[in-house]
Formats: sequence, C-alpha cells, structure tokens
Amino acid sequence: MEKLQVAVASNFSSTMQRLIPSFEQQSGYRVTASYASSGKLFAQITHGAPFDIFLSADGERPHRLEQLGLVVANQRFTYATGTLVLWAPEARSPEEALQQLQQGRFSFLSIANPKIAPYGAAAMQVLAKLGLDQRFIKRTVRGENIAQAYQFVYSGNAQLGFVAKSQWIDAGDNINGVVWAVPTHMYSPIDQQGVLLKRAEQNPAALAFIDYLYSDGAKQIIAASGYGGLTQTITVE
Amino acid sequence: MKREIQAHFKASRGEFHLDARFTLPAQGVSALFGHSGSGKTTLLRCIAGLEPSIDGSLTVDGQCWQSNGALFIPPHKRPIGYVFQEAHLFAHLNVQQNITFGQRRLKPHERSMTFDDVVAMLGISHLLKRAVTYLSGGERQRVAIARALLTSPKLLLMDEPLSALDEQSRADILPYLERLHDELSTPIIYVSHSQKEVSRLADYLVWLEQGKVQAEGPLQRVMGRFDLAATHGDEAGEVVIAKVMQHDEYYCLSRLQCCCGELWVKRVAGEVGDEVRVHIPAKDVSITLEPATDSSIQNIWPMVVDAISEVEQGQVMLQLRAAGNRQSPPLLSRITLKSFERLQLSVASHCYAQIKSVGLLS
Amino acid sequence: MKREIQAHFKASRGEFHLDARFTLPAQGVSALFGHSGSGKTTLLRCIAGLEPSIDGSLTVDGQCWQSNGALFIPPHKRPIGYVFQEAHLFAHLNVQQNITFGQRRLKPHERSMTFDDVVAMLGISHLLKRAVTYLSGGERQRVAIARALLTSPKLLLMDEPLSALDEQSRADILPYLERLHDELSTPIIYVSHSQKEVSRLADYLVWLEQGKVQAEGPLQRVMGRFDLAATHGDEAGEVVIAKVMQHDEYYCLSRLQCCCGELWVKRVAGEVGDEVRVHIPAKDVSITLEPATDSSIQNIWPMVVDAISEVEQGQVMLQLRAAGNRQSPPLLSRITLKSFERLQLSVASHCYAQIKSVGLLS
Amino acid sequence: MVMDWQPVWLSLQLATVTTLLLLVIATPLAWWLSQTRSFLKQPIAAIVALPLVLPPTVLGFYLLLLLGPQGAVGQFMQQLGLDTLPFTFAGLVVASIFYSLPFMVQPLHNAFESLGSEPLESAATLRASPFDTFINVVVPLARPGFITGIVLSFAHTIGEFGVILMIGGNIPGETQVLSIAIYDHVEMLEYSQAHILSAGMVLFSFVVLLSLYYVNHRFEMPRR
Amino acid sequence: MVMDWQPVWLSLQLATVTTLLLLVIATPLAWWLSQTRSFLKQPIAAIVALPLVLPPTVLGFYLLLLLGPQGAVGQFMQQLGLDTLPFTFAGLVVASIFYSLPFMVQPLHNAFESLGSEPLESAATLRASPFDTFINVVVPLARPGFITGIVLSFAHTIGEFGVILMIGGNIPGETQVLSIAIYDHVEMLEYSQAHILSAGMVLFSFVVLLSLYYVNHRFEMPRR
Ligand SMILES: Nc1ncnc2c1ncn2[C@@H]1O[C@H](COP(=O)(O)OP(=O)(O)OP(=O)(O)O)[C@@H](O)[C@H]1O
Ligand SMILES: Nc1ncnc2c1ncn2[C@@H]1O[C@H](COP(=O)(O)OP(=O)(O)OP(=O)(O)O)[C@@H](O)[C@H]1O
Ligand SMILES: [Mg+2]
Ligand SMILES: [Mg+2]
Repeated sequence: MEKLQVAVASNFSSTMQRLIPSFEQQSGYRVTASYASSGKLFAQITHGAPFDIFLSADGERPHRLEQLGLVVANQRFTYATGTLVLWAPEARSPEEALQQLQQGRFSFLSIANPKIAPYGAAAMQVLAKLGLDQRFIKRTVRGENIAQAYQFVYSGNAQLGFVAKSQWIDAGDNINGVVWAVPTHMYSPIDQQGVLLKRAEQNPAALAFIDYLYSDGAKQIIAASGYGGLTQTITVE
Repeated sequence: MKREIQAHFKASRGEFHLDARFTLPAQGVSALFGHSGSGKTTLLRCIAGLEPSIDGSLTVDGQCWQSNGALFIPPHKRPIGYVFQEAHLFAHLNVQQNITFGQRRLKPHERSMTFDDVVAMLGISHLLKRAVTYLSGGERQRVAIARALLTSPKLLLMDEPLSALDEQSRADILPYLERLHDELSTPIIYVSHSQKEVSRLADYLVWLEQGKVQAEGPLQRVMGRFDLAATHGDEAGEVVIAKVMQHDEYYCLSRLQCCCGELWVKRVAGEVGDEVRVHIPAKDVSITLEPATDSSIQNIWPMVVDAISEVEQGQVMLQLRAAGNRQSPPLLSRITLKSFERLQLSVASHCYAQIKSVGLLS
Repeated sequence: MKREIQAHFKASRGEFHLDARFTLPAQGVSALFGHSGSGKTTLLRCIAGLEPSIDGSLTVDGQCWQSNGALFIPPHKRPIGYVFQEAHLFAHLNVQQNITFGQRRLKPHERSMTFDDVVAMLGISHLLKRAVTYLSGGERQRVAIARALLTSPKLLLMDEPLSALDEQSRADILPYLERLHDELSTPIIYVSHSQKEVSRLADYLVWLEQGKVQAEGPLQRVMGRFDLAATHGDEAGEVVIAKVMQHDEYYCLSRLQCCCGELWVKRVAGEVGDEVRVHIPAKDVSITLEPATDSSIQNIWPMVVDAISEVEQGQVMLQLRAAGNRQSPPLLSRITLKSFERLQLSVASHCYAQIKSVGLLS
Repeated sequence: MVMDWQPVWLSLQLATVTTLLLLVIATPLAWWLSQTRSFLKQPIAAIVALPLVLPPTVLGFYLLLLLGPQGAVGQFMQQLGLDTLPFTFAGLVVASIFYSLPFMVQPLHNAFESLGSEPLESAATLRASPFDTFINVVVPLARPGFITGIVLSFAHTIGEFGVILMIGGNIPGETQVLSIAIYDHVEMLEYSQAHILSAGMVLFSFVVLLSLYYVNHRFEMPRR
Repeated sequence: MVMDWQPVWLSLQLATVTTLLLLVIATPLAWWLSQTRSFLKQPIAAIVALPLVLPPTVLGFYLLLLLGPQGAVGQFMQQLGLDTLPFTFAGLVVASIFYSLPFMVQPLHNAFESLGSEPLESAATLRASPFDTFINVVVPLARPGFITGIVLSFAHTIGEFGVILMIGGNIPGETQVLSIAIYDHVEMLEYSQAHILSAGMVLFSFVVLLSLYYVNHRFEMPRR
C-alpha cells in the first residue's frame, strides 16, 4: 500500500494530527507527518527529502519550489489561513489587552520572527497600523516561530504576544487571560499553502490526501482549529 | 629547655602497621635507618605533615606541630625542607625556577642560604636554564637538594638524597651538609639504608623495622650493639669521638686522641682541639699478640678482650677495651675463627689492635 | 665467531655531546661507569632502541640491531630486559600484573625464568596483590627488576638497579645476577656509579666521561690503572681471578689460589676448582718487612715493589707484584707517606703484603 | 497518553552507534595528534573543533548541501551506486559523528598527552608491540579521557536536534529521535507530554551517567 | 549587502564573558571533584553533564520557566528587587554558562586528576599555601585541560543558538547573536548571506583556534 509522507510546517502540527486519523479512516492510506519550520522543509525538499506533500506556513516557499520545478505545477493550494490574536494573560477584556499594547504597559512583547514566520510579518503589519512598530523594538522578543512566541508569553516572561488563534484554541482551558482578535484587515492574509511534490505525481495516496483537504470534513476540522479555512487551488500567475 | 623532636605516629596501611615513637635531638643529624619497606618514608612524610590522615603527635624544639587530631599545622607552614626519594621536580619550570620556588616564598630576612653557594656546591650551575625533562637521574636529585636547601629550613628532611649520586658528587655534598648542621645548627633527619653514610653523617640513629622503632639512641651506642653489628655484616663497627691533638703537615697526617689511645689519621680539616668523629669498622681492626714494629700500620693499641661472640660461622666479633681503662667505650674487631683459635684469645686476654689509618672515616 | 656487542652512538643534545664507541663481550657483566650526567642512561637507552633519533650502529652477538639509519630494530623486537633508573611501573596494574606483563608476551618455550624463583629471590611475594602506588621506593625497584628478569632476556640492561636498596636486599639480589650470567650466560650491561658494586659484579668496564669513552677493557685492566685508582679514592683496588682450592667447613673458610699466592677467605659458594673474583682494596693491603706470625691477618704474601706513586699528599700508592713472578698482575697497596718513609721502601724492595681476609669481596 | 517508544529507541540507537563509531574514529586521530610533531598538528586540531562554531541547524544545512544529491559527497556516493545519506538513519549517524567529534577527540588528546613516554617505553622493553601497548597500556591509563569523551558525546548526541532535524527530516520511525519528539511536543504546546519525556530523559541519563561514574570509580587507580 | 556587525560583536562578547565566567565557576568545581572523596562526587559529576541531554530549545524553555517571573529563580530575583533574566544579555550569559558547564568542568577535572599528588606535596614543602600552589603549580600543569575547556566552551557558545534564542528572544542589538542571524538567513532562504556569514565565522574561529593552539604549543613542556 502506498505510504504518504507529508512535510508540515510546525505551526500546523496540532491541526494535522487531527486531520490524519480522519483521513486514514476514510481512505485506508497511512500518513506520516514530519514537522519542521517551513524554511528547513524547503531546504530539505531542494535536497531530495522523501516527501510527497509539503504543507508550508506561507505561500512564498511553495511558490519558490514551483519555480524550481520540484513540485507539480498548477497544484499549489491554500489549505488554511492563519488568524492572528493578541494574547494578554493579565488582561480581563480584549479592550484592555489592546490598551495595554498601545500604552506600552508590558516589559516584553512577543512576536514570531517577522523575517522567517508569516505570523511575525503579520504582527509587524498590525503594529505598523497601530503606529507602534518603531516604539517597542528593544522590547519586542522574536521567537523562531509562532510556537516560541507563544512560549515567551506562556512562561510569563512576555506580558503580551501576537500568537495564532489556533494555539489559543489548542490550549483550551488551561490558559490565563484574554485575547484580542486582530481584525483581519489589519494584516495581509496568512495564506498557508501546500504543494504536491514531483515524486508523488502518481501517488494515489497523495492525491487522495489533497482531495481530502478539499473535503468538508477537513475544512471543518481546520476551521475548528482556529484557521480561516478555505482550500483552493491557485494557478500560476 | 632541651632542644628535642618528639614524635609518635600510629597508622595501619594494609598489612603495614606503623607505630613509631621516638625522641631526637633537635640539632645535628639523625638518621632513620631500616630495610626497604620498614616505614622510613612514611615516617618522614608524617613529620613533614604530608600524611594528615595519620594520627600522631609531633613536637619540634618546643613547638607542637601536631597533636592527636587536636592540632595539625599544615605542611606549608612548617619550616622544613624536604628532599623526596624521587626528585618530584616541577615539570613546568626550568631548573632555576625549580630551585628558587621555595626561596621566593621566604621573606628576605628568613633567607639563610644563598643561591650561588648552593648552586656551586651542588655543581648545577650549567643546568640552570635547562628543562627538567632533560636532566639525568643524578642531576635531578641534586636539583631537588638545592631546592630544599634554599627554603632555609629550620629542619631538613632528606629521603635517601644521595642514592643516585656517584662518589664524587657525594663527596662534594656531604661536607656541605655537615657545615649546615655545624654552622647553622639546622637539624637534619636523614633516611638512609647505607650504614656507611649513616656512620659518616649521623649523630643519632633511629632504627626502624616493620614500622616499629627497633633501636634508638646516639650513633655510638646503637652502632656498638652486638645485635645490630651482627645484622649488618661488613659495615659493623664503632664510632668514637676523638680530639685533634696535632697536625703533621709534611706527612699530611693528624694525631687524634681518643679514649683508647692515639690515632694517626689522614690530615683532618678541624683545628687542634676540635672534636671529630671516627668510624672504626670491625673488619678493619686486626689483632696481634705482639706489637708489630715494621708494619705500615701506624695505629696499634694495647687492648683487653672484654667479650666474645660468634657472628656467623667462622667469624668472631671481639669487644675490646683499652688496657688499664675499665670505663673506655668498646672497640669492635672482627676476625676469623681460625685466627681466633690460633691466637688462643679469651676474655681478659691482652692483645694489640691494629687499625689501618687510611681506613678511617674523618 | 666471537661473541661481542659492538656499539657506536653519536648525538648532540644541547651542550651534551655523545660520541661513544665500544665493544663489549656478549657474556658476563659489563659495567657502564661514570659520573652523574656522563651519558650512561642515554647510552643504555640507545642499546634498548629507545632513542630512535640517535644515529649509530649496534651489533649484538653477530646480529645487527641498528645501522646508521639503514636498519633499526624497534625496541619491542629486541630480546632485552630493561630496568629503568626510575622504576616506571604501570600504574593501572597491580604488582603481579606488572611482573608478568612481559612474561605473558613470550611463547612458553622462550621462558627461561620462572615466576616463583624471581619473586622469591626479590622478596616480593607478599606484595603481589598490591597496587603499585602503595610500594616503597625499594619495593618499587625490586618489582621493576622482577619484571625485566621475567622477559627471559638475551641481554639484560640495568640502570642503577640497586641504588635504592639496602644491604640486605642487595646481598640477596647480587648472587642471583651472578647466577644469571653464569648459568644462563645472559650478558648484562650494568650502569652504576658505585665502584664497589662494579668490582663485585663486572667483568668488563666502560668508563664514560661527558659522553665519551674514557677507558674500556676487562675490569682488572681498567681498575688497575693508576689514574683511575687515583680518581676514586677509597675504593681503588685490584680485582684478581682466583681458583677455589679447598673448603674448610669448620672454620668456614675457603682457600683460593691466585697468581700472587694463597688467599684464605670466608667460605665461598663455588665448588672446588671454580673461579671466583676477588677485589682487594688498596687501602686494605698493609705492608710489613717481616711476616707477622702472631697476627689475626691470615693472608700474607711476599711481594716486590714494582712502582710507586704519590696519590695525594701524605698517601702513597704502591704497585706490587709477587716475588719471583715478573708476569703476575699488579696488586695495589695504599699506605701513608709516613709509613712509607719509616719502612724505607723503594722500587724492587722486598716486603710482605697483609690482606685482611674478611675485607675481601667474594 | 500512549507512550511512543520509537523515538526513545531511535535516540538510544543513534547515541550508542555514534559514540561507538566516534571511539573508532577519534581514538587514532587523537593518538596521532598527541604523538606527531608534524606542522599539521595544530591546524588539524583546530579543524576538528570547527563544527562547533556553526549553529547546529546551519551546520545541518551545509551537511545537507554536501551529502545531498547535488553535493560532492552525495554525487560520489551515487556514482558508487549507493543511496545518499540525508533523511536516513545512516545520515543521522554521519552528522552526529561530525558534530560530536571534538567532544571525543579533545579529551582523548589530553589524556594521551598526559601519559608521557614512560609507559610506552616500559611496554616496548617488555616485548609489547605498539598496537599491544596501545590496547593494554595506553587505553587503560587514558580511561578518564575515554569516560569524558563518551559522556560528552553520548549526552550531546542524545540532546542534539538542530543538525539531526535538518539532515534527518523528522521522519517518524526513521529519523525522529527523542529530542525532536520532545521539541515537537513543545511546539504543539503539549507541555505535559514534553515534561514527561524530558523528565524521563533526564532521569534515565542521570542513572546512566551515575552508573558510568561509579564503574569508573571502581576501576580508579589508587592514589596516595 | 550591508554587513550588520552587531550580532558579531554580541556573539564575541557573549562567548568571551561566558568562557571567563565558566573558568571562574568550573575551576573550583572541577578541583573539588578531583580532590574529594565525598559520596556526592559521582552524583554531582553526573548532574553537571545533564543539561546536555535535553534539546537546546527545550532546555531553553525550561530555563525560561525557571528564570521567568513565575519560576523559582525569577521570583527569588524579584524579591531581591532585581529584574528577571530572560531577554537580557545577562540572561544569555547565565543560560550559556549552564549549558556549556560540562565542556569546561570535564576537561579540567581530568587534567586535575592526572596531576597526582606529587606536585602539590612538593609545593607544600616549599612553603606554598594551597592557593599559591593552585595558581603557580596546578594551573600551569593543567594547561592542556584549560585549553580544551576554553576551546569547547568558546566554540560551543559561539555556535549555540537553541538555548540562546529561547532565553534571549532575538532582540536586535541586545540578544541577537551571530548564530541566530545566520539561522535566520537560512530560514529566509537567503543562502548567499548565510554562506558569507558562515564562512566568515568559520574562518575567524579557525584563526582564533589555530593561534590558541600555537601559543599552547610554544608553552608546551618539553618531552623526551
Ligand atoms: N596503602 C597501603 N597498603 C598496604 N601497604 C602500604 C600502603 N602504603 C604503604 N604501604 C607499605 O608500607 C611500607 C612502608 O613504606 P615506606 O615507603 O615508608 O618504606 P621505606 O622504609 O621508605 O622503604 P624504602 O627504603 O624501600 O623506600 C611498605 O612496605 C609499603 O608497601
Ligand atoms: N635535550 C637535552 N638538552 C641538553 N642536555 C641534555 C638533553 N638530554 C640529556 N641531556 C644531558 O645529557 C647528559 C647525559 O644524561 P644521562 O641521563 O645519560 O646521564 P647519566 O650518566 O645517566 O647520569 P646519572 O648517573 O645522573 O643518571 C646529562 O648531563 C643531561 O643533562
Ligand atoms: Mg622510602
Ligand atoms: Mg642515568
């Protein structure tokens, strides 16, 4: 039976773990997922990593892979859209969280590294919109990825943090404070895109998995995990 | 107050049991003497404070250095110099740096030895810039001696310091050690298994066997004891104190007076009136019934046989005393049983003891 | 083919220049003798192959071991036993494991020594299970000797192996070394600065000074040389080969015959007819003009004065030969100038040499 | 929570294999460094330590370049008809060896140098060939150096994940070792699982290290 | 490309300060380990090596918890009126020290043990106090151990970024060290920048290490 290797950006890992059982049940295929940052996965894929599908945290890297001709053309698809929230463990209401940010009532603000993580870039856009992007440079700590941005707040070292809504949902009840749901117009959409690698062009399991991602069941799971779930194929410009 | 070193150390190491109690004069040279493995090194280390786990007490010249767990002066605060059995030089320092290591840690007024003297005496001036790795065994040992001397110690501990040295080097160093205790009155505790060295140097002897003190006392008394003499074969003998009476510069001789009679010896260094120590090996004392007149042997004393013991088969040890002087210390003579029978000697026999002058130690 | 060891080594180490060429008999004991720093250890290391950077050639008993860069047999392929100046035991092995380290690497038929013999001879049976850290200096040296002996070497190299040992241990080991070269005809090259040890043990002598061979030859010839004798003070003397003629069990004496005459000595171990070596120290030979009859000295030979030299001021060295035998090897006697003048001795004077029997080495 | 033992086994395997191979590789290298008087000694000693100065992920990246199908080594291996190393267990081993080399070489080098020449010379005069001497004299006398090398390499390989993530690709059952698994848990905010695994790992390592030190202690040479 | 020198300086500063402080901390610890006969010796030696077995990021996470305002250490520091350590240079130093401790302690421990008691005893009989002896005899004789400890700690601190990223927060000019900068380039697929920085880092480190080894060589004790 065909085995399916999916390379998944770390920030989507918990959602992926919910998708896998349901897919496996439906299709009978077995999926193994490898998690790492999109940058690492990109480097690995360009050096022959044995992946069939790559679910990136952004659109840039799948695009580059397409340009390099390593993936099946015209198959790039957005499987999830990230949603940014501002987490304030000490605040009692979303408004207070926003005020805390605007008034600078924190020692450290945590974001993902804007250079390498789409959530970080989005957070910077929000700060710019609020006119705060230059003010807190020395008080802004940047995680390698959105998970570290979350950990900075979780450990109490940062009092505010732009994290992913999916993380907030994952954490469930055992978490303090409130989040301010950042209006989506304040940042360009965090489109998380996926591609089918050339080696898997004929792999029925891979094709089945992509089909599955378009399915309602998958969309539901993704949406419930805190993503603006829309799965669509993007054709090459 | 009497200048003394009182020590008592007790410890068990595997099958080796140390239990040594002794009192040494805190002046002159005391020898720790004994067979290999008898505990000499261990005892010396105790005195230096290098065996803090060994229980014991030690008083040096009225000062308590260690007292059964209650007091323990650490080694670097004891004013000692220590020459280890193996040289133990510092591998990262050259010869000169090794030698001055201790000296540099003294205040100027504490320094009673000068670098130039010590280096010249030990004949190591050509080695000063050398890495210690490139020293020969004997050179190593001389450097170690220099290093210990330059700490200007109040008590010098030496663990067989001359064993790797040739006669020439020994002959250079021994007089210096003698000067050390004569002029600076630095007491020396000297570990050795050479009876010759001991009798040349030591005033006082502690004889160790299996961690216990077997005999202890002034050199003369311990060396004169028959049991000791019997054990140590060829080197048994008597040490007598003699007074310099006259120097004969032409013949290069000195006339000494000792209890038993006159003694002509090779010109000694001292002044007329000085006291010198003379070791008379039992095997160098021969016996005649009549005084020989045409012999190259110059020292002939009339004696009386005081005691007789058979040392080994075929060998007889005679204890003699000066004829007409009941109180004179004993003189030992070892002769063959055959000669003994031929000369028909017995206790109270009168005879003449011949001593070869050049066979004497100064 | 003549059994010989031919060696020539040349090297410069800082100010030390080695350039030693010599030929030794490949049997018996050869001594490398010289002052501290004269290059004895370096030379011994060359022979063992431990100085591959030193140029030289070495042929042992017809086999070439090294030849000026063209050939170099590595040390572990040379059938030698080496006793280092410092014991160099393996710290990770106990005494027994140290001793058998070399033996275990021999094929059974190559083993000519037995463990039990060697251990008993060196008196280390009680130490076998001990960690080497806990050995005394002398114990350490004995273990090192045992370790070298158990490699059943075809050539034994010993660097002052007895210097840390007391008389008792020496007396135990020396006869064994003698047996080694007598029974197994294992040649021994022996480094020593003790003339006494050398004259007791060695057949052949190489005298080193500052890296050069100063004198070389059979012991008798080299030791008899006046210059050597003069240098080494008290221990100068003559070594003569003598034949055992008779044992007197009652008196525990043996009668030896040597070129100059008869010699009564303490009972020796050999059989009647065996040859033994006798060292006659110059200072133990006294001179009379008439033979003493009532003396404890048993050995009295009629001699003729062959040569006279003044050794030091006040001391005269006489070279004697047997009266009526122009070819006899010389006998040395040291007497004082005073006696010399009193006895009116001159070249060709007749006299009697008195030798104290117990003063002799076996 | 169902415990997934595979990463644990994989980590232990990786650390064991790496440490063993490091012993094989580093021992002769360290020995050469300790004995040579070649002018290459210092440069090579410096090169050995170099992998340390790069961030592990970056090092992994360069290893990926080198070992991958376009890299020099990768092309060479393909010419030999072999698979390329990245994303395989063998690749993990190669990367770990490369990265942990200084942890093994340095302590061994020190230990060998501090022996001095005496034991070697004694052994040679006792008929031991150089190899025999090395095994029966040098190795036991250099034991503390070996222990340190083993401890540092083993612990470091267990804990390392930057290089391994990059070269291994975090493929469950193949290259997903424990350190990556813990990392994943932390990333997924599954802190309790991460705590359990971390605590287990620390405890296990503590027991292993402690036993090693006690065994070492038992064989220690007695000191005065 | 405009070169940003700040991460470079920061890395050098961090590595230097860490190595110096490690010398201060590890030397007495290693000395104690080498001299003690306490039953605590083995457990403490094992604990020193433990930070190695956790993935650096995970270790960083736990340090973050421990040093943070809710952590035991953080609370203690706050009670003393001090700022908490995470996201400060001081925090980086503390984390680096913690993580690199075994690289300094282990080689020193070995070097001290291989000295034996002879030099200490000789020095004591030559009037040198224990401290004097330590400075003038033990330290020079243990030089190879110090060199190894310094090389491993320095190189490792330069290259480490998992712990540092976590504890430092990658604040440009404050806690963004070179290793993180290179990492970022790789993640951003800016490979040419990464290549330049890496090559510079490797070259620089090579020169530093080589000089260190040559200096060490000059002071080496002569061997037969
Ligand atoms: N830990 C130990 N276990 C067993 N025996 C020990 C231990 N430490 C020392 N010894 C023994 O104690 C004895 C005394 O040793 P020490 O070094 O004092 O002898 P020594 O008189 O100096 O001998 P040498 O003349 O040979 O140097 C030796 O027999 C030695 O083997
Ligand atoms: N690398 C070197 N540089 C300078 N001198 C050296 C070097 N190596 C050895 N020497 C010198 O060579 C000489 C010979 O040393 P060797 O060990 O052979 O002497 P030895 O005859 O065995 O003396 P000992 O009786 O004292 O042991 C010594 O003076 C020593 O200092
Ligand atoms: Mg001793
Ligand atoms: Mg020598």
